[in-house]
Amino acid sequence: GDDLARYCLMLGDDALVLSHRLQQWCTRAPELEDEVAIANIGLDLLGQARLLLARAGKADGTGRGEDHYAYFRGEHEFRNVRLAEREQTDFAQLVATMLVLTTWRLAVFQRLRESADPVLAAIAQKGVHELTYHRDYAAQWVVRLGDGTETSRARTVAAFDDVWPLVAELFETHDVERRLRGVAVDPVEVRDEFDDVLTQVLSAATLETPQVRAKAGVAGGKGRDGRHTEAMGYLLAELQSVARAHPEATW
Amino acid sequence: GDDLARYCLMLGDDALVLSHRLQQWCTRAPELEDEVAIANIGLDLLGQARLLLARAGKADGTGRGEDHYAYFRGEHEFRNVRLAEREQTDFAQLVATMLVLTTWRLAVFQRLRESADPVLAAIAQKGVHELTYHRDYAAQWVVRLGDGTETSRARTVAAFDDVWPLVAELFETHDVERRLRGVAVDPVEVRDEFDDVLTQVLSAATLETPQVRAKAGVAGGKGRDGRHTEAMGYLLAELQSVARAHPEATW
Amino acid sequence: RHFERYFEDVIARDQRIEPRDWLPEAYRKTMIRQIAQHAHSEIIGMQPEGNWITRAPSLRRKAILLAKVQDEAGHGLYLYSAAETLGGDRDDLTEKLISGRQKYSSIFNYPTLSFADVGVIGWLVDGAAICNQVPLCRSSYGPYARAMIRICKEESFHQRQGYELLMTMMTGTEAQREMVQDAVNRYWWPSLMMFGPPDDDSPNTAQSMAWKIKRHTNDELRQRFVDMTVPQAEALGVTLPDPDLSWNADRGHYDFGAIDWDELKQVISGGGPCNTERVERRRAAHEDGAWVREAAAAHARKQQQRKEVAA
Amino acid sequence: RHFERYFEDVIARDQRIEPRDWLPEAYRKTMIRQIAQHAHSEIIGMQPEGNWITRAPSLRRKAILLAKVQDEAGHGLYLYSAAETLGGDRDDLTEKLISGRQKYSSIFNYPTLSFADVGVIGWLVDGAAICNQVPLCRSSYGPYARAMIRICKEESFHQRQGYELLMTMMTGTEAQREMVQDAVNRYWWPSLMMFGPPDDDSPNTAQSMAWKIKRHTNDELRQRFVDMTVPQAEALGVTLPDPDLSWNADRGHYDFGAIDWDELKQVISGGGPCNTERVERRRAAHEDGAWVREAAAAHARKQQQRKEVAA
Repeated sequence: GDDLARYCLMLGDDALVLSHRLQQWCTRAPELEDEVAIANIGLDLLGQARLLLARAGKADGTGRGEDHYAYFRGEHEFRNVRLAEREQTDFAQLVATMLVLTTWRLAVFQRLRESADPVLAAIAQKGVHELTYHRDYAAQWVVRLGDGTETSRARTVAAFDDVWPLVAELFETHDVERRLRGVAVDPVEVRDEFDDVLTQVLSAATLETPQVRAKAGVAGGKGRDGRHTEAMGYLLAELQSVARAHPEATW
Repeated sequence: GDDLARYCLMLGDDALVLSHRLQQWCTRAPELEDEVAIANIGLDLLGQARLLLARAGKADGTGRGEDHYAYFRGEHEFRNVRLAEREQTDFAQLVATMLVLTTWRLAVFQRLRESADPVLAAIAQKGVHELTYHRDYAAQWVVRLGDGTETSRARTVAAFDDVWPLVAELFETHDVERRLRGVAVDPVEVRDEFDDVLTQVLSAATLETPQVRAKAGVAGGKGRDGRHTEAMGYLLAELQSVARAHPEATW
Repeated sequence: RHFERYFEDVIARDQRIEPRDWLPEAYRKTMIRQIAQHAHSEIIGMQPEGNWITRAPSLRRKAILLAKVQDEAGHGLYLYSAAETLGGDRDDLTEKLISGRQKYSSIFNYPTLSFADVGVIGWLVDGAAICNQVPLCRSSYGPYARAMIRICKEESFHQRQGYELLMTMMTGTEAQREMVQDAVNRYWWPSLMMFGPPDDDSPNTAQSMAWKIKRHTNDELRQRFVDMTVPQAEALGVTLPDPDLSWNADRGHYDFGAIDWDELKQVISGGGPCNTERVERRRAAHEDGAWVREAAAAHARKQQQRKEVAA
Repeated sequence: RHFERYFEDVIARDQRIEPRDWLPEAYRKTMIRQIAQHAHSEIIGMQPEGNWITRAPSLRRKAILLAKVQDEAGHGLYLYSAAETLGGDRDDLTEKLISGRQKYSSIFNYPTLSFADVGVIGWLVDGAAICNQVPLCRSSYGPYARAMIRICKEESFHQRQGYELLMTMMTGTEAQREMVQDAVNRYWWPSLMMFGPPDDDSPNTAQSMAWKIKRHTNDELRQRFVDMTVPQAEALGVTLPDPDLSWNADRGHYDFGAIDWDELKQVISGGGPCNTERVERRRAAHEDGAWVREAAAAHARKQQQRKEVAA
């Protein structure tokens, strides 16, 4: 049904858009090992996105392929949370964003393995292994940076202050999730687990949980409703530029 | 004819693309007065581009409007010199690029007032006044920055070193210019004038003419042949994103 | 005493206070703050629209938009100059903006999410601004009043351009019409909030009206805006997102639904969708430009010294 | 003497020198430089292709490209490790790269101007690299030879993927076919230059062949590449931009036109279209990452101290 398709787009767009941000780090990482790791994580997320977007095309009955959703939707049709689309201006922001998003996504996927939709359950099953690695990679860096030098600590504190206003959005139950009981995971349920992991990692990093207010949505909507930040339009302009310039082409 | 159209695209694309780079400075200038000045110069150049692209659509017999050329050409069809498309990473690079390009363009436009093509002559007539102001604005800043603080001097030296490898390209006569004798201006003719102005400004700025080698083209082609730098694709992705997403729309 | 009587007299006779005139300290402070916040709003207001300059989908619209944003920078300049006539210092005021000690219009803390927003900002946001500002052309402080006359003239022009863009888009593709409707949905309520809190929750209104800095209450101006805008929306073919909106023949005005003042408070106090980004951009431009301003000052000093040596 | 004889013996019998073995200083230096330049080429080579990851026009192609660029980072890592077995230091080698004291393959100083370049780099550039590298799998230095075996295997895979992309594009739209032809026009001659200067102008070849670091001359490898590639171009339906290209039945090889060695010299000596940008990007990544590497080192020290205190 349409709700299932919409739910697949939510989870798929999160992965597609975060993967895009990781792709932008290519040839810019602090060490070659991180070059490899970031590309690897970007690739895993891209793989998750492809499966989920393809599933959306089945679920909504149109049979449209993954590329339709990635390249020919407008900004307001993308359903990712706003945190996924943020530009990461330094490595601390990158790992802070990754820690938050992968911890959240891992907790959701763990539950999603029990989804009544067998395709979603299988995607989640595969994703859990990947996300465990992603989360650990991010967590290790957060600890190193937080408990590293004065500079790295200051940057990491700033990064979490910057990321935090978009955290509340991750745990707001969307109507689609409410209606898909048994198929979708209600993100409210994973908040405690998320808080536990974050507290543990931040404490190992000798950091505190940021005390900053949540960022409001627009006209009652946030990322899940297609209401994004101003960064999103530029991201899509880049992502879609070649595909849109050659709408008749096959690749 | 096609040569005239091509020539209009050369001059038009230079203006369109440099204007885009100036537009990207909007809300980022060091002072409000510069905010106004940079927008003003961007607007003048945009105006020149519009006239020239419209003229191209008449000259090639297709009757296509300015927007066709701006929004629906591929990168290899743009004819601007590569210097116009460079990203300006600081204010010193901005004013160095502007000084070089506007000094060159002003010298070309002064001669173009005598063009056998009355439309080009009229565009040049109007443009000369604008470009005189643009050049003076850039020159004043180059002098202030070169003869300012140690930091500003170092940045200005670096900026000219960065810009200079793309200067030789400005004075290479293109086949189209060769064939359009009496209509087009052969840029070789303005090299001395350019050198005089630059020497004068750089000397007032207590700077030397950079000694760096010219940047090669690709497979014998440069900007005028549609062979650009890697920055160009991103610039066009942004410039064309909305128009390409709505090819049927009118604005 | 004499000066004070003169000041009160000028105010009473609806004439203008000029920079050379004596004025009460409280008036001066209020006036500087009001003008500065207005200037800040022009400068911050460049960002949401400036966001679309490089992507404007026709060269004509690009030129219109770039010119408009340039005008806003110009308005900021006049207004900072007006504040300077009262002893305000531009650097100090900029510092207050980027440290969050002075505000700007909250409307600019909303993002622009499609090119239709450019039109809607012209139509609704500039429209509301004009309602607020026309009375300021009769402000008791001369330089401010004169700046406002020029600004209002330019803003009317911008408003017509915005409306014209929307008209064009509404006769375009289905996707374009949806973009316009979506932009209206997002900007309608924030536009109504531009008139400030309701009169019964607006503590400064009385003093401002006494000094003739302000001439109408927030609710009066808001009503005027609604009455003006509803027919324009009908002509455009868009639906204003308020089911309670309806003509009230008794009052001779449109009734409209309850405004979510909590949202306004959240946005004003920093939790809006773009507050951080707006101030951050302005701070970055200011800080990234520091070496340029220092270079200009250093060069001016050198020139001065050379002149003195030569003399 | 004894060690030297052993070394010469190993070389003569086509066996492999291992890190524990004695080796002449000149061999060590040559080998470190060769391996490092190869590593640098892998790392710099990420840039032209990496340029299209975010814009790849299908998700499948995006995944293939991202995986390929990741493989190149991996190749860089193995190769720097191989250099380390000879006493090379990664930081020192990176420093030599970004200061311009060590080179990388000149082919990466050309820009990628359309998505077809991704395919053409796979087909021609990886193809030429494989011709150069297959013999290196029998290099006399063990760790390098083993790294090359793995790298060649992956590069063959990349080459096939590149060719497959071009095949798909050639059966697509007219614009796609033009993109492919244009990319071939730009990359054909630089690919031929990848084999280095002609044999009569290649001073190091003799020593490298004696040490079995190198097994074929530049011109031999170049000819092999041309012979292999011409039929592939025909199958693809593209024209190689060389009017002199033709089958020579006497030689049993394709003849081809004169290479513009001046262009190669210009590019090698820094005047190529992207030399500055490539090194600058690598430098920026290295310098921007300094605080991160320092943080990791500081954290490791703290952990070590904590362990010692606990012990």
